[in-house]
Amino acid sequence: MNRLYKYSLPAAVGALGIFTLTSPALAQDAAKATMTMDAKYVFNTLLFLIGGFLVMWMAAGFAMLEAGLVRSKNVSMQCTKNISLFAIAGLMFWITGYNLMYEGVDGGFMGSFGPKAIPDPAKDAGDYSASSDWFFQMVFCATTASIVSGTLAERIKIWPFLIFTALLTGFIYPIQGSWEWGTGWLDKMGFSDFAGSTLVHSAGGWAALAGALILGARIGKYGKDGRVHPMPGSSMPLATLGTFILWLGWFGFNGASQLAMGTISDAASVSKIFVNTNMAAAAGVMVAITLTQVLYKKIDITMALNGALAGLVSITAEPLMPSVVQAIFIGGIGGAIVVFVVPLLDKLKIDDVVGAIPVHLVAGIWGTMIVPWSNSDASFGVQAIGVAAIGAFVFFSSSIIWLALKATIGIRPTAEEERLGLDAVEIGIEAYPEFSKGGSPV
Amino acid sequence: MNRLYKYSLPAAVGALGIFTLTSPALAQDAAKATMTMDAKYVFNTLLFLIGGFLVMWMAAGFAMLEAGLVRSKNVSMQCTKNISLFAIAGLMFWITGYNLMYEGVDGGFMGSFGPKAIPDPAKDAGDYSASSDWFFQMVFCATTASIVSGTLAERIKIWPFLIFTALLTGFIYPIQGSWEWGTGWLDKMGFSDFAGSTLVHSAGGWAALAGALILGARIGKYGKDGRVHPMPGSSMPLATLGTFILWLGWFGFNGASQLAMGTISDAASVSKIFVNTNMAAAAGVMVAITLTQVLYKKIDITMALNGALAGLVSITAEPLMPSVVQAIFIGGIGGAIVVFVVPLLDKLKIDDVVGAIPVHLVAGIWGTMIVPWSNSDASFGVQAIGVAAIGAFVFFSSSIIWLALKATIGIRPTAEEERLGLDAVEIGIEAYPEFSKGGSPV
Amino acid sequence: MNRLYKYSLPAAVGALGIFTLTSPALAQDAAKATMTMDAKYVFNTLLFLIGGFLVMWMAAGFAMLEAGLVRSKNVSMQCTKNISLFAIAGLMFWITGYNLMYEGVDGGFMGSFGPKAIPDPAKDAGDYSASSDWFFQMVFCATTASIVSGTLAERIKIWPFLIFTALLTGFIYPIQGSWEWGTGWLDKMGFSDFAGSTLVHSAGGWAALAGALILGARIGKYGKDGRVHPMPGSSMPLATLGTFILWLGWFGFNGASQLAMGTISDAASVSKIFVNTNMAAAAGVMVAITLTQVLYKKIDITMALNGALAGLVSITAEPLMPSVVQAIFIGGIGGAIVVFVVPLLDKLKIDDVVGAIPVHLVAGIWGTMIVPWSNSDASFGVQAIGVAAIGAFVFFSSSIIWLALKATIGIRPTAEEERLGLDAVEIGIEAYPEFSKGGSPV
Amino acid sequence: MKYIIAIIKPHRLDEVRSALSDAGIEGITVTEVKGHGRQKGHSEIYRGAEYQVNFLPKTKIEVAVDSALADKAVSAIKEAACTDKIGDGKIFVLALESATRIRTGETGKDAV
Amino acid sequence: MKYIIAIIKPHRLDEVRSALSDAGIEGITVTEVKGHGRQKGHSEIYRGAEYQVNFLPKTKIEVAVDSALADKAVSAIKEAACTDKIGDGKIFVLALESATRIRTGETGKDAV
Amino acid sequence: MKYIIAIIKPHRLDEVRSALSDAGIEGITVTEVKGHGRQKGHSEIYRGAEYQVNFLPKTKIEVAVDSALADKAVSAIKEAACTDKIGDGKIFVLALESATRIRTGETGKDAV
Ligand SMILES: Nc1ncnc2c1ncn2[C@@H]1O[C@H](COP(=O)(O)OP(=O)(O)O)[C@@H](O)[C@H]1O
Ligand SMILES: Nc1ncnc2c1ncn2[C@@H]1O[C@H](COP(=O)(O)OP(=O)(O)O)[C@@H](O)[C@H]1O
Ligand SMILES: Nc1ncnc2c1ncn2[C@@H]1O[C@H](COP(=O)(O)OP(=O)(O)O)[C@@H](O)[C@H]1O
Repeated sequence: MNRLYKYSLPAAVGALGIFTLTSPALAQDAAKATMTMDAKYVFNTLLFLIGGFLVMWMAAGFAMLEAGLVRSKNVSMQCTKNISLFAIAGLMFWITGYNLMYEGVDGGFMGSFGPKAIPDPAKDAGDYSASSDWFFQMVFCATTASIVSGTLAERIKIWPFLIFTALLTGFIYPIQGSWEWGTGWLDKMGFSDFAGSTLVHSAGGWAALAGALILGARIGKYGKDGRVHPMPGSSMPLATLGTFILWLGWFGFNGASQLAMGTISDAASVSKIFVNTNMAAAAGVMVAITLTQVLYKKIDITMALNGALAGLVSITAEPLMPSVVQAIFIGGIGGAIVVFVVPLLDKLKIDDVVGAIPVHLVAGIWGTMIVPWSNSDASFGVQAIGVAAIGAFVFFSSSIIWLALKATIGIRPTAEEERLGLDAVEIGIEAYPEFSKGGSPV
Repeated sequence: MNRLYKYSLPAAVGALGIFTLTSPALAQDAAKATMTMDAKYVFNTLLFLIGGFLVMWMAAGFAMLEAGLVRSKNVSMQCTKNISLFAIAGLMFWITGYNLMYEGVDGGFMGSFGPKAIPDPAKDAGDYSASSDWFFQMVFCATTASIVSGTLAERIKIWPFLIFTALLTGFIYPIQGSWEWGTGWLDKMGFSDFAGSTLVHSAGGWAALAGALILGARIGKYGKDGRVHPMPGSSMPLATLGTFILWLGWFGFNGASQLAMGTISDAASVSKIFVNTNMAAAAGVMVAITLTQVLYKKIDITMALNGALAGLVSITAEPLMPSVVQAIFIGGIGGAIVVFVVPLLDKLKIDDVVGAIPVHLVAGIWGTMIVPWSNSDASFGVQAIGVAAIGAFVFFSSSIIWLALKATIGIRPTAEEERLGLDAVEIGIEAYPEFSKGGSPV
Repeated sequence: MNRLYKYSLPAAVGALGIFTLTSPALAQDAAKATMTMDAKYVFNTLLFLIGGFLVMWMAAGFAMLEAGLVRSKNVSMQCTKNISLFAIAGLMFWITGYNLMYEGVDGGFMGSFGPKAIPDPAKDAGDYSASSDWFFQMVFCATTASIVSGTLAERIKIWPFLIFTALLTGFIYPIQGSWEWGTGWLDKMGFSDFAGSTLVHSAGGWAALAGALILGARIGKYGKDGRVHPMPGSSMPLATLGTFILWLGWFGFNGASQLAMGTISDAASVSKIFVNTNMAAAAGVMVAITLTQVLYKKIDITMALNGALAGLVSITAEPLMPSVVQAIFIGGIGGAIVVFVVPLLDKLKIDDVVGAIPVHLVAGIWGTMIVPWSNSDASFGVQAIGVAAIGAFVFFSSSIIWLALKATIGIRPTAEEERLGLDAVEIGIEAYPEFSKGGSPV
Repeated sequence: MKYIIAIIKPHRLDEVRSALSDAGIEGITVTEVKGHGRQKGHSEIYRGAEYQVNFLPKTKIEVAVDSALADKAVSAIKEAACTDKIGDGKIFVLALESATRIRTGETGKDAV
Repeated sequence: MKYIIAIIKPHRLDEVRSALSDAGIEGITVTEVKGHGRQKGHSEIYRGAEYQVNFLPKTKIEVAVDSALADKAVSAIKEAACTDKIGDGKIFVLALESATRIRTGETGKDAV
Repeated sequence: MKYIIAIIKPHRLDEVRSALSDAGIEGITVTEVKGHGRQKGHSEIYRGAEYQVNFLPKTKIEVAVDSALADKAVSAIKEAACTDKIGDGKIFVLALESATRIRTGETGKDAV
């Protein structure tokens, strides 16, 4: 489904009818005109704005989740990265992103260059406000960047990370996004990704994976004997808060991806999406806590949190069509993915600090591939092509950028700096500076 | 007031009129048709969705409030319980809850069994989306479960707690809820509980009280000499954050309980509810800080936070009819309840870790009983019957479940485990694991 | 622009037309009638409610930001101040504030005395619900009070602070607010402050500055040798969370200050405001991190957070008219202001704990003065008059209150108490009490 | 004079403090520590990987006393800290050469 | 050699460190501790129940010095830490048998 | 008996604990401390003002051992803690007069 919403003609004609009723026959037509165009415009715009601020809030969710899952000595860094990347995404998605993604793609591989024109409100006509649409699409772009930040935590220098973010949000994300939501070649082919399991979550996951491979694991994470040395995060309540924020924001993420709310069926669709989104998350939690209880005799709270998110990512490719039972199943598998992929990555010595790869990349693929189960317009073959094409493009282009950064300004602090913690090295202040400060004059 | 909103007939007829205006006479009728049915549908649905996500967010509020008010060694546990209970509530309220509460109650004592049908959006007609209604009602159910979690903190094993949660959200809550909001016998009798002082808050409080009595106090809370040993919580800023989240969510809780927003008077009602809700919370804070200053020569921040919540619970039974002065009075008494009932429970050796019993149970009763002051349709007698009936049912059924759990799988960890903290015993990781971890390889 | 929204006459006439279409000529008129009055009413009211709860949420943002930027020993105090001031603002803005600000100002210097009448919903007619308007205006008033709290942290006694808050929210804020938004003399003169760079942010900043000067710096902040002794805050993640909350809330702050959403152009305006608001914040972050990197060779996270807020304050005076490039520039200068004014204040030995003076006062002035750049209705001269008049009034009246409080009940704890921390002295419990508690029986 | 260092279980601190107080000893300094001994910690799971929590939370108390009071102090601590379970801790006694009260400059016996 | 342990008020740490530095002593180890002495804590209220905060935050410093420097170190600490108010703390001196610098293996005087 | 106090870099704790364990020493108490020595901290920027972080995070370990084991313990710690970089820390040995196991009341050699 592309993401440039167009009203269907009949509705528009009907709506028009309301102002021209001159004969009984036309009056019949008018009966279809169940809402004025203005009201529709406002409802659609409002959906973008509400959805937009909910997804914007997810930036805070990622910040808290990551702050909770890194060690104290890197928490200020993680917070700085998260607020900066949201700023960069906003700027870059305006400078090049939006138009690359949505302007004149027309079955092709990218749109046009140049900043998005934000219209004068007096001329911002159509079915919704173009500004509201920009805002809504922008926060999706920012989400992609947030995903990368968590995987690479605790061992990447800030400026190379921010440069990567600028390229990801200004170019990589919008180009692959144009293929589907910009009505590019994948959309023409029939690929289906309702709210971005692949376009947002897997894309972010691929960029993160490329970075993790090139950057390497944190010092000491994998012992010479092959043993994994867990490095527990600093604060489980912050990680929990972050997860709840993300869960909340996801109602905007999936719900507002309906892109319209000005008809009964659109409003009902948004509502059904809320239900399915919640069910998938709930199932993700339940599977994760049950599996960790069975496997490890204890519930792993970080898996429960990741389970919720994986459930959410899984349902994102198609939150509208599944029945509740399907949504529960789709989300539940997401929870299982987390429980099995997290240790698998450790076996492969891929160090993913917050579990973004299982949650966003793997569950994103799962969610995309299962779309045909509930949506008969989608086919497994085309879904696989989309997953592969976007995966290859994002992984490849990200790798080039990471390698270029590594070869030039360098992406990794020295071992001594990493041991000391990035807060002390690159950020003016540690996250909880009181103990280490020592020489307090008072 | 029951909670199955029905549009009044005249409005519907009027609305219909708009499309059939063929004579001046009918045109006059049409003047009443101030909004199209579609717009009304969308507005009502939107109210459920916005209210729903705000109340969903309250789950995070409870999580943070409780994380802040338990000791560090039980914080991961408390976070795990809160995210799991929200997941369980979502599943159970779909499997049995909704239909038990709303399907075919008809003056009786419960509805029907079986999962709630989530309609195809194309057929989700009526005055609002059935899916949005389910979502909105579900988050209320989850709130009830959240209340229990805080009281029993620091000394209950997780799985019995989660099993209780499943039974509470799948059966106990919906059955008593059906009596009033499902148009059951209490509704027929004239009981009035606008947004759930009794149905949600007291119900949760009764379930918590039953648990607290059966579970017993935390080790060391009450000395042999009868002295109370306070066990200060781990983080006042998290508790404050939780309270602000709940305050915010309450605008959805009370405001969207108007159940409609598609007319001037409904929108104005929602607005008045916002005002009264805020006023009651504000008064709760002011009374709590003033009283603790006078009684103890210091402001007790935990009482200030509880005071806000007690103010909110108090106004929940009737947030629409009171004048501002009445709302301030109702909320202010809520604040006073907290200040006096918290130490009273300690005298009775009932160990309520976060103050859920004064806030939700006692202030919930107060709020329900004061409804007739501002709402002349309500009578003290009927209110008392409702409070007593629901109290008896929830307390009794909860007690049976707690006793059954105690007799079978056991509900309490060993004294040694309780001393060590539940995070170490049942959850993979402590909340702030860095200090205790020790053997960090880096 | 005044803040008592009135529909323009033509639209109203047109809207009326829809129900009286009897001739083709009238039908033409009716074509203008693009939305029913009821729908407009609901949309406008909804904008106030959504904007209102988002701005309410900013109270939590200030609480977390300040909790993160004060030292542990004053965190409970800061939380208590923030929840109490929000309660007081709600009460005072009803008792005297609203009417002083909006009732019968008519070109003058203040409105009338007496509590705001909250109408019966059945009579709450007009273009929006009066209750929703009160709620929306109230949360702005509370924001002003929040600003003061941060600057004076760690060295002010709680009750004098709360008394000041009551006078600020009940009198000072509404009186100066009436000059512009209540259609007072400044509005007549052509002063322009869309969402309150001056009326809310600078006003709060002036009150804070007066307090900071009269209260003096924290003990030990400025050494005898003129050296500045930084006192790092307790928790960077909480400060980050607070900033994200504020950023989110600002969409309500600026967006809903459009005051209407019931037409295409209003909805489009709200959308454009979202875009500009986000751009200004993003630019504030980028400038702050770049400048601190260049100046200090490290990114100062607290400057990044303050930079976001300064960007937001800067765009608040005129978030609608600027182009995106202008918004970026306006916000970016805000970020620069923070980086330069924070150390400047230290040179002047003005101790502003959280940076509220640079963020709210200085960036507020900047934002107000730059309005004419994008809004040709505004003139630099009149903007300067507004800034000066409000500055003088708020600074002067605040100073008198602070001095009176100092002379009577005293505003500052003893040096010994300040060293021990205000949590131990005035609040029942420290923020993180576990370590200091010591004699835990368990 | 003697410098007594005792490692105890955190939840016995209150009892130990009162026992010392009953024995006429008011001065005491307390530190949160981690200990490893016969009681060896436990294994935890974090994100699918097991790891050893080698150290358990303990409380260290330090008391400087006049030699005459040392035995009394040791037995007071011993009795108050004992729960008869593994991990109860240990008491170490070192010789203390001199003690000074900062406020008054008093030294020796008067200072402890 | 001597092993000096001092309990001081937290806000005097900076002064004590400079005073030691002026006395030629750079090596110092600092711990956050809680203390109970003549200054006895205060009572707090939590949710309507009063309780005793028996311990106040103090800072412990440890300095190993050559015996020749011990007196100088003690008086440097005493002067820098003194505020003439109750709770100023104490300085304890123990005999130190041996010291080793881990990096170089140096021992004795050279190691402290 | 000896009372060994060592200040080490935090990330060497695990190695030191195993080395001691290999040397037959199980009892050990660990504290998070801050240290200042030749390695002097660094300057930080907070809100435009520079300040000195005078202290670096270190870990203090305390081990009471029978005199016969003291040298072995010291060299085990030395080897395991050494990274050859500044700030590696020091090992101090004090005489221990007596030791008591709280649980059993055992004293002396048996108690350490
Ligand atoms: N030799 C020692 N040196 C220093 N601390 C010790 C020593 N032995 C034990 N401890 C401390 O005492 C605590 C309790 O010791 P443990 O051997 O577990 O119990 P128990 O004494 O009951 O057998 C340990 O956790 C450690 O902190
Ligand atoms: N005998 C002691 N043994 C260990 N620590 C002590 C002893 N006496 C005092 N202290 C420590 O010194 C601190 C200050 O002692 P206190 O008696 O309050 O003050 P002052 O020495 O000024 O009378 C105490 O809080 C405690 O930490
Ligand atoms: N004389 C001393 N007394 C107490 N602690 C010391 C002493 N000298 C060093 N330390 C501790 O050892 C740590 C490392 O010492 P430092 O001089 O920085 O390294 P190195 O021994 O490698 O030269 C210090 O941070 C401090 O905690």
